[in-house]
Amino acid sequence: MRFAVATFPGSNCDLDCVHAVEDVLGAPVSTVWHQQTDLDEFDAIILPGGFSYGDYLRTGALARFSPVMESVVAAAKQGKLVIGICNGFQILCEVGLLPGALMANDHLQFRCATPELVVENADTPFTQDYQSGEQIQIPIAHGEGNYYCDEQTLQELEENRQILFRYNSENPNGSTAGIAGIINRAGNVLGMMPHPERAIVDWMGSADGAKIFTSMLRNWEER
Amino acid sequence: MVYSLPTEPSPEQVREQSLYREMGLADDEYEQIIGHLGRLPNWTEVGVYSVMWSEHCSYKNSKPLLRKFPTEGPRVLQGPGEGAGVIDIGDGQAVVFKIESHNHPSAVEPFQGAATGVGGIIRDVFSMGARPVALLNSLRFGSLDNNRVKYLFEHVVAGIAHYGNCIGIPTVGGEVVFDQSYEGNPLVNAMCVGLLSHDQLQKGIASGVGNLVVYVGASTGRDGIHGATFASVELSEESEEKRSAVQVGDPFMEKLLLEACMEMVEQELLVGIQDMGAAGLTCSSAEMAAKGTCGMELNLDRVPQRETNMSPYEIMLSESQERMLLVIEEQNLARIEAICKKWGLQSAVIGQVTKGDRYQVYQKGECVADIPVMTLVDDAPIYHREEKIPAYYTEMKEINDTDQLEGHNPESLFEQLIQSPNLASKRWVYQQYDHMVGTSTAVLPGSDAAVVVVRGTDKALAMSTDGNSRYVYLNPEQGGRIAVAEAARNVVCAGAEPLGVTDCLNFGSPENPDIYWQLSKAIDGMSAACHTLKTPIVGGNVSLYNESGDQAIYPTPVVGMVGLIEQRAHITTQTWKGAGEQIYLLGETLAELGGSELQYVVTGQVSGQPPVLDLEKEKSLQTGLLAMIRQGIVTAAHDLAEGGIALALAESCMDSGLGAEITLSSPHSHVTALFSESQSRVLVSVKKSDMEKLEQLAAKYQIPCTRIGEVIEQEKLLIEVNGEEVIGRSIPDIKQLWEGAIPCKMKASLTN
Amino acid sequence: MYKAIITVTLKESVLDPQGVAVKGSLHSLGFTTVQDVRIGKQLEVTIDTAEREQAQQQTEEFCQKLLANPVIENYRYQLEEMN
Amino acid sequence: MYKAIITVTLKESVLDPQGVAVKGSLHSLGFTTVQDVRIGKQLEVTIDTAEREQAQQQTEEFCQKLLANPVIENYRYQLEEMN
Ligand SMILES: Nc1ncnc2c1ncn2[C@@H]1O[C@H](COP(=O)(O)OP(=O)(O)O)[C@@H](O)[C@H]1O
Ligand SMILES: [Mg+2]
Repeated sequence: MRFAVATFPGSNCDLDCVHAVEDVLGAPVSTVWHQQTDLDEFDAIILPGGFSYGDYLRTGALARFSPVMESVVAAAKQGKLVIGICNGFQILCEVGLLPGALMANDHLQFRCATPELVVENADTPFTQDYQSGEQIQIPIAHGEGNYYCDEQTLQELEENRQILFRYNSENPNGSTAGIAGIINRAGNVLGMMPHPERAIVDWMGSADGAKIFTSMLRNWEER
Repeated sequence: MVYSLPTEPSPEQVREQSLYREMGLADDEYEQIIGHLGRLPNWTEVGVYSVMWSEHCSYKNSKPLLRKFPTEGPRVLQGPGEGAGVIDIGDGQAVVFKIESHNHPSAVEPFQGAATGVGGIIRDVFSMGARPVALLNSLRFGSLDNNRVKYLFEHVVAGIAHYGNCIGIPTVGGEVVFDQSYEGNPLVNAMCVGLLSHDQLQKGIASGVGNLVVYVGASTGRDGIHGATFASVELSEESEEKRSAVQVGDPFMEKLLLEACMEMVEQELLVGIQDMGAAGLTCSSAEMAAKGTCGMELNLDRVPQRETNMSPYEIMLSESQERMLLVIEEQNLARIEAICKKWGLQSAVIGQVTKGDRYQVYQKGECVADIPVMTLVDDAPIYHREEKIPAYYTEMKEINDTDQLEGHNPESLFEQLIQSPNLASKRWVYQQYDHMVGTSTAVLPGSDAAVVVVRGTDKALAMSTDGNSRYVYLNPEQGGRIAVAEAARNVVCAGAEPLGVTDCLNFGSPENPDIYWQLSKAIDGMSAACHTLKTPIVGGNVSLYNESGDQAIYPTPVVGMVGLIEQRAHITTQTWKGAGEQIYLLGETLAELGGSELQYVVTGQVSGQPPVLDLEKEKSLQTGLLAMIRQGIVTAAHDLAEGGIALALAESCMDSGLGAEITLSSPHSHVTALFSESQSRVLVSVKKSDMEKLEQLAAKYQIPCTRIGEVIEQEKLLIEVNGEEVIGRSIPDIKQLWEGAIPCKMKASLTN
Repeated sequence: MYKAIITVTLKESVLDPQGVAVKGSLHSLGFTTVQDVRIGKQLEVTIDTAEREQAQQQTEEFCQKLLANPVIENYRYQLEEMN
Repeated sequence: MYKAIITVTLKESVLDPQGVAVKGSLHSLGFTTVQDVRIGKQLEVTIDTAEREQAQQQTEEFCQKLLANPVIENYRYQLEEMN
């Protein structure tokens, strides 16, 4: 399984994601410059965290027009696995692969911490190595992770079990329904504010993020 | 003859009306310039000299004192003088680090002032060819009961967070202190740590006649003109007028600049590289030429400009951020341009290296400055200021009023201390910093020192910033020693061998003999400690004139220490690991409450003498502790600092989910036993089975070593002194007070 | 040459935490008559065209495409001729 | 009741990195006629007072005290009577 990690100007978790794929899966992974348009050789695409285009105007708003995004949209349509982490999640919402929007944290501060999450749905390509209801710890680091969508969208997300992760006790950003990560209707595009690549070995404080990567690999192998 | 713009004061007017004074030049300095040039300088030239001879660039007031610092050691690859110091960590790798102040800009525009301070120090590190891996800071504010202070604190922290988070370098540690003396003059010091392989070490040097001078990065605007001199004057109503001295930072641009420069370094395309920081284009180009003892010619028409009709003076002195100056061989130009293009950066060839010693600047075909380059750097004036023992020092020394601290209920003192903003949890601060980006942070903020692993090796770096200015005020020499010793101790507690120091000397006006004495003595103390602990000073920064009204800040040397952890298995934190583990105190508790946090909290003052630091004892403590850690027997180690043993014990409990049961026996009072701030002390915990080993090692290194209790399952802190129970509190309760103190203060109103 | 002055605001239905915070600060500074604060962005975009029509059309287009996110924001603008 | 519509912008000589980035994006989206973009904040503050005088005085005061930092920003405002 070949992974691509897109690098936008201002991405800063791209190498962290590369290292996570290498360290957890030992799978081939390369960074892809935002101007590259050919993603055919890859089976999965990671949109990493950071501040693409400085987060100017709105988070993700400028990056979504990068040439690589057309190919990401196409890859998603083909059913390839796409995961957007933090800034990547924001880009996926802006480009319309995921519903809703990410707004400034309700307390208006940047927040770096390791909250507890609940895995709400373990029947997806990204979570199949977890148990539904499992409590896990994955760090967050964002100023704009306050997920917003209207009532109807929320209802759809709930009904279709598209909410994969919720903040467990304390909501660190004011996110609607405590949402930390959602998946698209088709089940192959995940956006999440927490950073699984920051929780892959014990010395990091938690290794709970590794199963996202192992789930993706197992899902691909079983296809 | 050099050209003068008709819109600017003529050379004669500059002289007749003493206009050079507005730029911070003294009369005799101006006369020296005339001597160097053999004619009257024009407006631009006066500007160039004024920034090059400012304290910030020339250290004219501090140089004679700075020479006292030990700067050499077997591992030092680059000492003071370049963008940052460089120390070998083995395997062909080196650590690069530097601290710098941004006090004055932060006082008037806290968010951008602090943000651009971070941006500047990052450029200093990557201009050495190193990849920045961590940021730290050291902050000082007035009392949080003041609304203006709250505003400054909130915005400084947000500004630091903004820059570091956006560029993607983790902010892993630092310190914040609140004290009345900083009310009108907050301190914002930022430190950056980077890694490089030896063969990638770059220097800020121009050489090779005909080589090109290339400008990369953001356009030049009229912002920040005279920032370097601004940094060296007292804050007054007048600085309100120098408003444009504050710039807006663009961390996004700096990220692009960083990545582009890293590519240039990897491809070995550079002869020299230097950040355009304080004094902008002037300082970077003149210093590079002076270092290479060559001339330089600059054409200002080619400098990318954000505003129209900028004068040579404005272009030369602008401190617009996120700019780099390169010297390259012409054959590499195309590759440099390609890299810039990839990263969306503009670049421009703005000049070349010339034979001889002239620093010549052209605009629109006219020569607008023509200066012998060495006079800008080597001939900067140096002042040996007068020093005098201040009256307050002699008075304070005699006062011994720590008796007033006795007789209070120890538990209520403990409760007060734990909520003092100086000792309370700084989570409110560091949770705003991305301290994990880069996935290398092994010890997060909240322990004695932060630890960042070195990917691809089993090594890690420990780092800390420290400085207690009350101690320095009461006794600059002791205070200077303590600053270095504490920083080193913090790093040792994390399992590291201290490697070296970068320091930031934040003081008042050196023209005041009392203050010059403080500076001189503090440097003596720091030097002695660096000498004994074998931690050379490889870089630093001086920030003088930190005064408001006629009130100077406490003398505040800040020490940034970096240490090397040989194996990740040695990484140690302050948190208890398991019930039943035995708690030891290494070191000795004396009756030392002068300048303590307890004294300040109870009396609102500091007086007397600070703790005494015996360097030999400190050295054996650190060597012994490191040996214990390397033998794998230490499960937790925590430095004793402000608040004494009581606070240290509480901190080790906080995140452990465990408690501690402690029995102290002391020849002193309860209050002294609990809150004395005696130096050279560390708490450690070991498994029962390792007690003997620990005691043997302590004996071997001649460290006083007392078993004082054990870690318990119950989340309680129970302390008995001489058979009397003095503290008995539940950890969740005290944790709530400890973590709530700063957020609670910050809820109330803010105003700029 | 035209200047488009564009205001992007959060939709009424979306909570504006920044507005709430500023209101809180104003109250504690003693401005208790302040009833409500809403915070938006203002963009001044200079467009090099002689035709109002074209300026208008472009402004409309880039507001929709880029400057506002319709999930949470509204926009309005005004065109000024410059000389 | 009055509404103060306040615009806070960066001073002319101060870099507006956000504006620069947005301009870049507009260009790459094909809006090459865009010459300049500057981005500021717009605040709508509702003030419960019947007197224009008072509304004006308060607005002036809290702009200076809280909403803008004169070191790098300018502000301007407009008052509208509400019913
Ligand atoms: N400004 C800051 N930035 C980042 N971390 C901070 C800051 N201030 C304090 N911290 C973190 O909080 C912890 C406690 O700080 P402090 O009380 O100064 O410790 P110590 O007395 O051991 O030096 C440290 O880990 C420190 O890195
Ligand atoms: Mg300490």
